[in-house]
Amino acid sequence: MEVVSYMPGCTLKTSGRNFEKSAITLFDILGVTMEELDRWVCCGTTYSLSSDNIMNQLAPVRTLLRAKETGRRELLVLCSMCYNTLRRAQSLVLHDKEKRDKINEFMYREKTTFDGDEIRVVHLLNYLKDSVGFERVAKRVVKKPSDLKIALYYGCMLLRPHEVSVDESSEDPTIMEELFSLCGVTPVYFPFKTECCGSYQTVNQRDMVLSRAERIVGSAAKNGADMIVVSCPLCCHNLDSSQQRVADTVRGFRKIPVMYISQLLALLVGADDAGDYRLHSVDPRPVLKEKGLIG
Amino acid sequence: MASTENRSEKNTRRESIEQFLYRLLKEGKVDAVLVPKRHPGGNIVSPVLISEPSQIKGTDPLAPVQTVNAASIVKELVKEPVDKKIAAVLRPCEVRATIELIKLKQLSDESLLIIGYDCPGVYNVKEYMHGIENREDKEAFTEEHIHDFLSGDGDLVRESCRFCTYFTADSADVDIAWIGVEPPGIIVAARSEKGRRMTGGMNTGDKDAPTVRKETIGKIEARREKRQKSGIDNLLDLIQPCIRCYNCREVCPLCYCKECLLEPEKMGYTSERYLSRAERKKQIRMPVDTLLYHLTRINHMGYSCVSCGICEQACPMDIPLGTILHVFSKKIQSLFDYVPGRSRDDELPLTTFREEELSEVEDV
Amino acid sequence: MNVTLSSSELKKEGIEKTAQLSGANFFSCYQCGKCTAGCPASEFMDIPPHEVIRLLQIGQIEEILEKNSIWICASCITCAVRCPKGVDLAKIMEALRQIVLRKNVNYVHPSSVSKEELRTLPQIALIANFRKLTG
Amino acid sequence: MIKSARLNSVGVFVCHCGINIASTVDIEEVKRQLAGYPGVEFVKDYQYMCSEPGQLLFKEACRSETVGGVVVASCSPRLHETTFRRAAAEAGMNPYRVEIANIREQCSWVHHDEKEKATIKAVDIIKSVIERSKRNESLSSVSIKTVKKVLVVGAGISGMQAALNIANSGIETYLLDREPSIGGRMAQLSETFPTLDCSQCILTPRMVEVGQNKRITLMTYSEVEEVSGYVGNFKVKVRRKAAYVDWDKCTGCGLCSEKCPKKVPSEFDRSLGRRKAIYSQFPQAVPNKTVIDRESCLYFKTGKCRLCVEACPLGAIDFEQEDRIEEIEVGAIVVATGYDLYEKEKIEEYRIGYCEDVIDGLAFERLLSSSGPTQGRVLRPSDGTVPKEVVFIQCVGSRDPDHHLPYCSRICCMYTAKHAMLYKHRVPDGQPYVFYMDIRSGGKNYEEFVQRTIEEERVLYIRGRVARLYRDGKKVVVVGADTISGKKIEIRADMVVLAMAMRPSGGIGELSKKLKIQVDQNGFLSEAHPKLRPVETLTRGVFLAGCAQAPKDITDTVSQAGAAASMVLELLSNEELTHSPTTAWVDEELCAGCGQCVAQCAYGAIELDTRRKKAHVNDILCQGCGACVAACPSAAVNQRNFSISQYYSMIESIV
Repeated sequence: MEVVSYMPGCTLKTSGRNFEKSAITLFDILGVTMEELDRWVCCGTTYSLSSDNIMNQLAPVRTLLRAKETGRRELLVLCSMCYNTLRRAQSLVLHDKEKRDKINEFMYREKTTFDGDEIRVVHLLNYLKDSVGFERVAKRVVKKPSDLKIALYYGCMLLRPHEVSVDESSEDPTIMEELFSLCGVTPVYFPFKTECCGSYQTVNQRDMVLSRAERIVGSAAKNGADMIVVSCPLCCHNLDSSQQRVADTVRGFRKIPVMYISQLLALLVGADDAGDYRLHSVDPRPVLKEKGLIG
Repeated sequence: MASTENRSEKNTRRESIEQFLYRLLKEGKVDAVLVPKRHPGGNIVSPVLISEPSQIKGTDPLAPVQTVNAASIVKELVKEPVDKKIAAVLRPCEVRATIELIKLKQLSDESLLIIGYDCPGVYNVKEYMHGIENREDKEAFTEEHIHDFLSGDGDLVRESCRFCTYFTADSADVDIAWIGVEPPGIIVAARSEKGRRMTGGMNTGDKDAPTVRKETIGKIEARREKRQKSGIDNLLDLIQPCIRCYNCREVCPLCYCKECLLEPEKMGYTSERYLSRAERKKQIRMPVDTLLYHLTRINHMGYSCVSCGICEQACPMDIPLGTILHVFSKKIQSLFDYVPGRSRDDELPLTTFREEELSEVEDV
Repeated sequence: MNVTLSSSELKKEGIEKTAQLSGANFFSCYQCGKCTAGCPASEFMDIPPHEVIRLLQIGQIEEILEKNSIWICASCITCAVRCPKGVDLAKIMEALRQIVLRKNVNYVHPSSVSKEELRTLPQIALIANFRKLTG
Repeated sequence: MIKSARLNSVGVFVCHCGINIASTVDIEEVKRQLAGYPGVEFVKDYQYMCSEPGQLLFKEACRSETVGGVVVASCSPRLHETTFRRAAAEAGMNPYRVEIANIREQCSWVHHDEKEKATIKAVDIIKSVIERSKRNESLSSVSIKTVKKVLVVGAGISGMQAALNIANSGIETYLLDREPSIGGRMAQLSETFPTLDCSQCILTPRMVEVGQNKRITLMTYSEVEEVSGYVGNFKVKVRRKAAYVDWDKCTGCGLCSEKCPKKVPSEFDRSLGRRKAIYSQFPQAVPNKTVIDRESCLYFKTGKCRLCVEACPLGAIDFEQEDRIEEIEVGAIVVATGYDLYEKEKIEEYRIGYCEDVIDGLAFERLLSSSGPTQGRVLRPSDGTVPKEVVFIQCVGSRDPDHHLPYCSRICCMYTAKHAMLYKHRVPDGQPYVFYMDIRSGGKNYEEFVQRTIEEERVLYIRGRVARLYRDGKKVVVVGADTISGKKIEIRADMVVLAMAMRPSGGIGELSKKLKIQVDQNGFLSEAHPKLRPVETLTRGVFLAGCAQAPKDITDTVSQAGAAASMVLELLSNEELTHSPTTAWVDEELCAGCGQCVAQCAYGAIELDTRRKKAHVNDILCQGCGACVAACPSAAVNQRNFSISQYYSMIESIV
């Protein structure tokens, strides 16, 4: 059994718990144990973009220190936002000596320092590709969904800035397409796969987020997708829970269920269910039943 | 070899090496071997060119003495292509100097097999003579020295050896490793295509295998690195005693000019010029331009200097030339990220240009 | 209203501060508008993204701060990834927000978020929102 | 003995340069201090040494029997060294015995507020040059016979123009191209801006003229394999690629192509049309010969077919043909290798929108061309319908230092305006849009052309870069912005034409190494001086023309090709080339053969004889830069009249 250190982040313990739960199921079937860090802290959700803000880097660096203490070189992350924040904090510490020293000085009570090169922050997709191997995932697939068409949505935080992109291309990524094609699911042409869902503006710019959802989900629907697959609890929220309100105002809007990468993968490799379906606004069960993924 | 088989109960590393060299010559892999050998008198050990296998007996590359940097001898031996195959058994600093000479096109290496070995360092010749003179068992002296090297890095070795971190011969064609190997064991490993071709079947494994070897090397390196100086603050004082005997130049394996630019004649010193200079400057120190001489030598040797320290041993005035050359060369070499003798494939710093090099002078 | 330009107007504190906080050289910008074209939020902004940079170039930071654009930006970094001149507009937007927020002026008041919203919104939405839009 | 004593004596002239020198340096004091200096025969001064009377004074002294050399203390040698050396030659003195001591730029100008010190420095400078002068040799110029033949690499409009100019002046010219036909990019174009002349119509007569010119030898379907030698005497090995057709027999009748069953996308038509595996590049090709594309040919792939063999009435097909290496000797080389377009696949944010209907500018030229795959009708490649909404995007890949190429490709503004206008002519009810950043229309009648496009043709110009393209059914959605109104713009286009950046054509890197010429940071060939030597390279005898040097339009290309031709003619107008004799030489006694000098030489002037272990300097190639002298640890390399002993004595005289 392989073991990998893992940091869930806050939302994966609450509204995004389907993400975590299905990932654990998936990894279990793949023969990998996700070992949650002992004392992880919230990543801060968004990476601070102002040059003098070191405070916001402390939280992710503390989590990276915890990861360092496990003695492993990798830290697995599922949530796109955690991935972005941790990965950029790690890169900042590695490349900016002045800030590194300041951060370590501030955390003098820690047993060790973080120098930036001890831990590699790895997103689920890259872990599956590089450590497990897509082929190995595909070999485990037991359910062959009849003609399931999915829209693979990357959003922002997996791709931008380019230095942290999970794919070689920030503009036209294909890593998810590669994975799901191998697993027997058909990705549809989806030109909005990298367009922002509106992110945290969901709190006070509801209209903007609704308009984003309309375009993104609308594009997926138009191109024949049965389902949208995401890697971020915030994208999931914005695209899923907005759909009813869009449908109320836009005639002919077709609702599509939104699921996490690991939810769909877990079903494909033989899990009985994909978590708590009450957490979905658009119930995925009719599609899943139709395609033979659940009984 | 009959003689070593007889005293199999107490074999030494020296004998293991001897055995390997004997086979090399006996089996016709090479036509001659250049290797340090103890002279009939029993004290001094210095390079000998051997073509008859039985003469291998008594060779002792591990003896802690270096009369010349043998690269100078290799340079002489194969200055033009020869049709005989010659194995040169060299200390790491000699291996590196040889490789520099190859890059400087000063020797043709087609028929040359460079055999390197882990070097325990050497004493100054005078100290060595003093130490060994009254010893009955000359071989035991070598063994004791190796013991010192492995444990405490025998403080009596020559200054350049005290801070040398290149005591393994990674860039040789074949290298003989013994650090971290239970005596009398040695590991013979080919490190180049030529090495593999010429010693096919004689290799006894890769020296990287025992972890104890890596650890021991690491410890010695760390100890020696600490002794390295980063600067010279009284160069003028240090050079004051120079009598311009040119010994340092003569023994340097890398000095390859046919005629030295620094000879007074080449520098255009005429009687008239000495006098007019003295007149203008009120007085001049004689011999003149010792500082210029040493600085020019550093300038010329700095790229390729392997810090063997042979110049310091040759200096009758005890000028710490080894340290001086080391400090300056290291700076020059680090500017170009160059380690002399590391590989035949590294290009000489002055013959290449990389966009990112010397960025500190860009704004000038 | 006419804008009167002078060297001191162009180098005033807010402009320098924006440059320093963002680490971006907004004078590299040649106003191609690719940021505006690709911005998912620009249609909700009072002034489009490239104009934010232009106003900085001509020293009119006050005008930017009066508009909603910097608060609409969702830090999706699409602009920075595409900019042909490597101007990181996402960082400039953050710097401008910081200039306001550090005066202890919140754009969003945590108390304005309803209980229902607090219950349904994912944590990352709330934390990110407060991080970006409160001091 | 008497002779050498004479040679060691020096006359000194001190120039006042009006007040330039004299107001700072005390000329009288200088004269006094130099008067007794060993070897100085006389010291004279004059207000302007470079003036007519100054020159007369100078010549008079050179004629005198008493001095072996002259030192002129004046301005930088860059200005008047040649003047004084020429004067000395006229007066019967070896010109290389004249030296300049720079007491203006290096003394009076930089020390005008420290007069006393400036005077001391002036004296020191002059003394040191006197020391050097005393040890100068009487050199004579190096000369070499030239081969009066020229190679032009690249047979586009640029190479053709240069070749015609040179050949028409009576000089044998080889015109080489890697394609089977001459004509280059211009042959692909439809009409040309700003006159809308048909490209083919103006180019074809030129091609015929080149083909029929007795002094031009065409070497098409060929590549430069190796270049050796030097100015006046280059030896070039040319690889004549196997066409698998005997060109001596082939008349270009085209029967073979008709019979050939294998169709592949045509490079000439930018894949919008197809060609056969045996093909002639285009109908007007010169020479009109066919070639077999080995990669596609069924016979080469399967060993079967041979339909072309049956079809050819002249028995010209020859599957056994192999590449040949031909060696030619030329005195000068013109490089006119042209351009390629940057690949559109590299623009990631447009990639999601790619379909057959997103094409680059050259492809659009083929659509517009009456000899193109659609006979000049603008039709969508995907379904052959007439596109009604067409978006043209400028600066794609250009002016994008962060992702692609930093420079302006210079011609896109104009050809995009032309594209939009021609489209409007072909499809009067269609709507063209142009996304642009700036309009650069700085040629004769260019701005008027653009204005006509906007005003009369009603092409809508939108100022902004396009952020991305995506496909939506049969449409391509163009997402851009209009920075003038501040609006985000979306256009559902039927067709999108990308004005891709220009870059030097493939293989230029290797060719530049073979020719020992430099490329700039963008891969274009470097000219010797951006203002004053725009068609020369730093390697003497190699000249540049056309887009290989930088993006440019046909007008500028033709002008530059003419300029390159005139430089070639100037070079070859002399029977012999002369060369400054202040070159490096190797003292074989001292040379240890380490080869460090070889690596230092930027001009490839030093060779190492590895057998003898001696370096040797080629006088003609040596530019006298001195890098080898500095590199040689043995002081075996010396430069004539810049010898190490001269330097020592110069230093000695002032320290």
